[in-house]
Amino acid sequence: MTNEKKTITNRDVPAIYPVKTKIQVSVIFFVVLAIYLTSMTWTQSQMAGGFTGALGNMFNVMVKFFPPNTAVIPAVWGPMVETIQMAIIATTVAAILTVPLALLAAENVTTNKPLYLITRTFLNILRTIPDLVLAVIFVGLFGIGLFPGILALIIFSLGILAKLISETIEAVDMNPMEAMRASGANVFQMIWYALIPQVLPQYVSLVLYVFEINIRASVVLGLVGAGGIGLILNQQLGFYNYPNAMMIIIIIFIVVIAIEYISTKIREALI
Amino acid sequence: DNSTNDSEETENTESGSGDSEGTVPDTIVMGFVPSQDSDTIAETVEPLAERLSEELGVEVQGNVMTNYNALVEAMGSNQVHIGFIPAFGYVLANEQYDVEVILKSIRHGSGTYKAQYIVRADSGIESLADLEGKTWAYGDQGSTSGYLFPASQLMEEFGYNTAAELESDFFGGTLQTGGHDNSAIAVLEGDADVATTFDDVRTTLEEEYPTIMDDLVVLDYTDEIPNDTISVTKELDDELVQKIKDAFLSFNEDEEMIKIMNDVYNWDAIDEASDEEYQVVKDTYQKFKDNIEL
Amino acid sequence: MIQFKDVDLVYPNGTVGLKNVNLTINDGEFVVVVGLSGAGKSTLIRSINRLVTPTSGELLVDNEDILKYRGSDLRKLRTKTGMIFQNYNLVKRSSVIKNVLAGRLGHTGTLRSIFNAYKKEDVGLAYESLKRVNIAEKIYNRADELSGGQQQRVSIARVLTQQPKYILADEPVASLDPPTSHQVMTYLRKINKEDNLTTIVNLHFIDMAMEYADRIIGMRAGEVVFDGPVSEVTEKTFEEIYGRSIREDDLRGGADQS
Amino acid sequence: MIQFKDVDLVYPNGTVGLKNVNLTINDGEFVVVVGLSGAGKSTLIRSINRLVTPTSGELLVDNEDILKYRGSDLRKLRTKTGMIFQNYNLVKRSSVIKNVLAGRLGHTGTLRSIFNAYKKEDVGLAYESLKRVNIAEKIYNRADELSGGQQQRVSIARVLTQQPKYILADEPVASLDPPTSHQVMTYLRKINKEDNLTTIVNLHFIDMAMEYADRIIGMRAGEVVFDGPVSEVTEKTFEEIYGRSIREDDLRGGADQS
Amino acid sequence: MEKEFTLPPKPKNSTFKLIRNIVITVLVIALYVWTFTSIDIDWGRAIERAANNFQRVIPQLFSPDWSATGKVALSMLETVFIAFAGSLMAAILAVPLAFLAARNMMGGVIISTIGKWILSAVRAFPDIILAILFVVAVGPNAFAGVLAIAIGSTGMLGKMFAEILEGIDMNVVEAMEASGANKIQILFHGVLPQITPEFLSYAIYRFEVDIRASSILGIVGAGGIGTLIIFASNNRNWSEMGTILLAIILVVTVIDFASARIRRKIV
Ligand SMILES: Nc1ncnc2c1ncn2[C@@H]1O[C@H](COP(=O)(O)OP(=O)(O)OP(=O)(O)O)[C@@H](O)[C@H]1O
Ligand SMILES: Nc1ncnc2c1ncn2[C@@H]1O[C@H](COP(=O)(O)OP(=O)(O)OP(=O)(O)O)[C@@H](O)[C@H]1O
Ligand SMILES: [Mg+2]
Ligand SMILES: [Mg+2]
Repeated sequence: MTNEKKTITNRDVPAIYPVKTKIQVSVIFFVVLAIYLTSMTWTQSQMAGGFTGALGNMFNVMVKFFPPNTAVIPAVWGPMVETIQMAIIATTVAAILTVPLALLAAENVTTNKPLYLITRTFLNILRTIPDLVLAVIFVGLFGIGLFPGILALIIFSLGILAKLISETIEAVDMNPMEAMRASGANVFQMIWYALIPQVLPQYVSLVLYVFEINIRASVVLGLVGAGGIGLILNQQLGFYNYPNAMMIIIIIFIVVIAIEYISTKIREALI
Repeated sequence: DNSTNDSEETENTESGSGDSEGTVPDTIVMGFVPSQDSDTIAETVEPLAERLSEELGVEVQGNVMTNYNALVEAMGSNQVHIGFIPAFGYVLANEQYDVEVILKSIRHGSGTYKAQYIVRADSGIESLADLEGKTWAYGDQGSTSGYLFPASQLMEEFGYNTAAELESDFFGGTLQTGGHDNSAIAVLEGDADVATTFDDVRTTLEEEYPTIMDDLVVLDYTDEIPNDTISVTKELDDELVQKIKDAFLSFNEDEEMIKIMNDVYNWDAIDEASDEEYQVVKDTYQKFKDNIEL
Repeated sequence: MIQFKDVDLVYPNGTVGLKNVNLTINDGEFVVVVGLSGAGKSTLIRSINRLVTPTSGELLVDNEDILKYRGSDLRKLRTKTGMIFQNYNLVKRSSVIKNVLAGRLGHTGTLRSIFNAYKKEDVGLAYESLKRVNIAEKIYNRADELSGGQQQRVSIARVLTQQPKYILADEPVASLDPPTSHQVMTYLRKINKEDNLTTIVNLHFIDMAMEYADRIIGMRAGEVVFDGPVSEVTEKTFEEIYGRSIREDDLRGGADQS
Repeated sequence: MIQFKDVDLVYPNGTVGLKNVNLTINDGEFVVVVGLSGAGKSTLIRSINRLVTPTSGELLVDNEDILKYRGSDLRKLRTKTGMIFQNYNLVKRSSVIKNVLAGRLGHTGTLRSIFNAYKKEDVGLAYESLKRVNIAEKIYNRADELSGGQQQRVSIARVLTQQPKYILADEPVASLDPPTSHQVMTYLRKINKEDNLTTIVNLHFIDMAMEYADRIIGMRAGEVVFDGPVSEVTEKTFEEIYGRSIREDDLRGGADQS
Repeated sequence: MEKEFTLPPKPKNSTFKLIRNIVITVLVIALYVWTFTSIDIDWGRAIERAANNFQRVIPQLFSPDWSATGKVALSMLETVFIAFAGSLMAAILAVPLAFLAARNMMGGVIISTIGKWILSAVRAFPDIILAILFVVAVGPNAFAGVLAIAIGSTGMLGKMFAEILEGIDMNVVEAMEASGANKIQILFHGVLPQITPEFLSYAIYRFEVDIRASSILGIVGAGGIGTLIIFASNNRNWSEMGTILLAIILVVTVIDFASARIRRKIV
């Protein structure tokens, strides 16, 4: 062995990557870099000022938000509760509607190709619509109030949930399903006995994740009259009551953290 | 408490040079926040920026923004030098960062506009006094014509000290709708009895609700509200400010420019303006500033 | 009785799974199928309950050609053939009893099963089956709390609960250590004898096949290359099944280059 | 030379992994450790490269007590002991050559390795190692494109590239079928002989242990219950190691209740 | 099999668990009762309104205003550029944060908890404030939009990256440790190859999301599609909204399709 090692010639030493991979990777890298540079120059071309003083300026604005005004807490409570309720209803409805959609959009459950493709496409289109647009359209349709906000959240979360859950379904261990098929079970029984137990923890944690997204999305909904905490946040900013706005942000933060904590606990209890 | 910080604040901001004459930026940035209190809203300031650039011989760049907090702060940090701001936004910018108004827009031949109270034609409401116990729809509390002016007028007329009292004691209920159009629709649909909006919101809705002009009637108008301003930051060189002013005023003689301004921003003309004209908005703002209900 | 008549199976991608297989398996037999990885053992076994479908030939189960079965016929066929898998294929997050009861799904209406409203007899049967494989005390444990051998016993109980006529076991002990493997094989053998269930088992292990089988079927590249009682198996038979060439070739190549 | 002197290992949760182990393994030996699941085989092997740390006693590798090693000492120790795992532990998405080169990380500077700038000799060595286990043609394949046996050969190549003095193999063939297992064991044995590498292998399989080992160590419940050359192993030894009670009890219990 | 049988009694859950489960159930039920009884929605009216407004809104929405196509296309392009630069920046920023927040990387539950908190804090920051801050920093332009999107996405990406990290095969890490590699080498050769495809795939996914993160761009005057949405909404210009919607659906679908292919290649 030792003798051989000394006689290794260049011919014996292969490259770590084959040439093809090297070329591919370089091409991809440079394409991404090129787009990035284009984007950066393009976006920065409008920039008149440059970066001097950027951080200082930000700091000057930031300090205006402090100290947060704790006196507004009682007044924030109402809209926050409203926001949470909106999110609860929207998440619940979306969570229910997701089940059939996600099953139809999972390649390993829906063996009927056209049906699968149609559901997939439908969900993809659903997902592309920005929450703001949804809110505007629903306010147009249903008038102002919580209802259009809730609807916007439902559609918005349905798009995300159904996609993520159908992916979870596609990743489950298909063996138990095969075992049930081998013992003569029909499709519903297979789903109920082999699929649901496997997907449940993921499902719950995704639903809670979407719940959290919905809480934050309601800040946007407030902009267009769809109710919730966003309305008063914008109003306080509008009146230049930055310390009040900061308090509202902190409360949103606390609620989000609380939900995250609870969802971690629930997930732990489930798995 | 904000006003006490003002002087420090403005000194801290990076102004490029300590020259007391003010600065002349390489590129003048215009920020434009369209007022919700108008029936069409501009999406671009491109033509205006180009013309101004020709007149001034400096590069001018224009950006439309959708939130006037952002514009106020940008002017505070000298990232934006010329702001097209609604009256209320100007008052904030002036209070926070000593932004100065130089010009105002003239619409329908006037430098001011009014807010209107609209009710359903068949509601039987005939005077402002009849509004007691009714439901009031407004866009949001930061809107000059939608909220501040009418609320102030009603508070004076019926002797309430705070807006909160007005909302809870005078009115039977209030509805925050997010926009003037939504307020009018709320009245039309019967969700509210009166809406306060700019004059005249109904025209924007005519296409969707062809009978709206008859279904909704104007109950009353508020005091005059100053139109949108053209304001500049304090740091800008005085000479340059004068040049900007002249350039804008010269547009009044330019058919083509007036047409652009009218098409895009509904402006008939541009006129000189001074801070005093906005005193009425300042007073109104002061009235609400500290006791605005959350 | 299971009869393969000139059965061929070509997978959609062109791989030949079975080639001209002719076999008759009589009721009550304990047959072990041996062969290299990829020899077609799984394909053979899975043809019997139509988890895969042969592309030509006839496959008779109780004198009916099952290759034409669809829908409810197919489910009926599967109800009468129980299957045991290498990786147990239990629903890991469900309890043992729920897993065992799943064996009765084929005999239970959809609605009933969705509400877990199994018949009393079925639950009793499931419990009996757990007792038979000596794991009744784990009835409420989650499947993933059990060791491999215990899980495989649960999966045997599941099959017993199904009350099939045939048991198909696809490498039931490949994931288990030798003592546990013997234990599982012993249970299979015991059930075969007690209930007279026809049992077909795939195995990798030569010694184990010899120890438990009545009859051995050797496969190679989709073909049956040996079929006979254990007594007829010689050292040479195994070499034929496992293909002498593979092992030696591979090794010689390795030794050459070092 | 590896010496265990009164080594005990108690896991933080109180489980006893090793109990009073005394062993001397001489250079160039091929030792197979056998025992039931949970007997402490992995614990024994992993103590040697300090993936686990015994709680008392002395463990000498080349006459230095490694139990006090930390930081760079530890890395040096690990550089000279190569390890092979049951599940290969390859980076599935990396190419074979990258996986094999990972064996040289301990000999390569951090910066060099970040930029994949391995020394020419190292790459050559990796390639040689792949050739030795006869899998050089798969050099650019992704690890997850290989079969189990091929992956294990790659992991042997990785260890060879490391040029260790000791090879520790923790059930290297448990996931493989018998012919492939033999092939892998043969490679291990070959390397042991050719490079005079001390090799310690954990195995489940009795027959395989007998076929390849110079010396067999039997473990049970953390203790060494047998230690001697293959020739001394009797049927009884194995029963002792595997615990007669377990197999028979379990079965008798099962039979009673049915 | 006909004989009598008795199932053994179900094992009692520990009292703690029992109480916990009861408490959780009661709480959840109470939560729903409270939500549905106290929320202020007049369902009947909403439906009635929808029936009335359907004719007003929907047909216009589905007869897009083609004259706006040029304007919308330009804004869309602008948005794509901004989203690309922003999400790429976010993807890079999120990596160190994710390592901080992943439980199996830095050791120590404390560090990972701190990391998770940082990520939560970033996510709780409303877009509007981010937008204001960046306008102040660099002026009202597309670059402010890039920064706002970058920070806005960092929180979510960091969280997802951390979850991926927590799911990697630690056996590989152990194998490298056993061969004497140091931490940094393990990171580059054992961890990164395992996570790169998922990281990339989430980053691409986030790019799609960012194309929709339009409101923020309106605020900063970046001129992206968000400005158009807000103006179309203020002007109640439903047919222009239809055009915008169509543009977004088209662009996102194309990117979705492309990214699916890229993802399939890299995973
Ligand atoms: N679904 C499939 N599609 C295509 N080819 C398949 C499929 N399933 C199996 N094969 C191929 O058919 C041949 C026989 O496979 P089979 O699984 O029956 O072998 P086996 O003897 O069970 O092997 P093992 O011991 O690995 O389980 C193999 O070459 C295999 O690659
Ligand atoms: N990290 C750990 N923490 C606590 N207990 C452990 C840990 N690792 C192993 N054990 C326990 O130590 C004992 C010995 O385990 P070890 O893994 O050494 O057994 P083994 O002989 O390798 O078994 P197998 O054949 O299953 O690999 C077992 O009881 C095991 O449960
Ligand atoms: Mg098989
Ligand atoms: Mg072990």
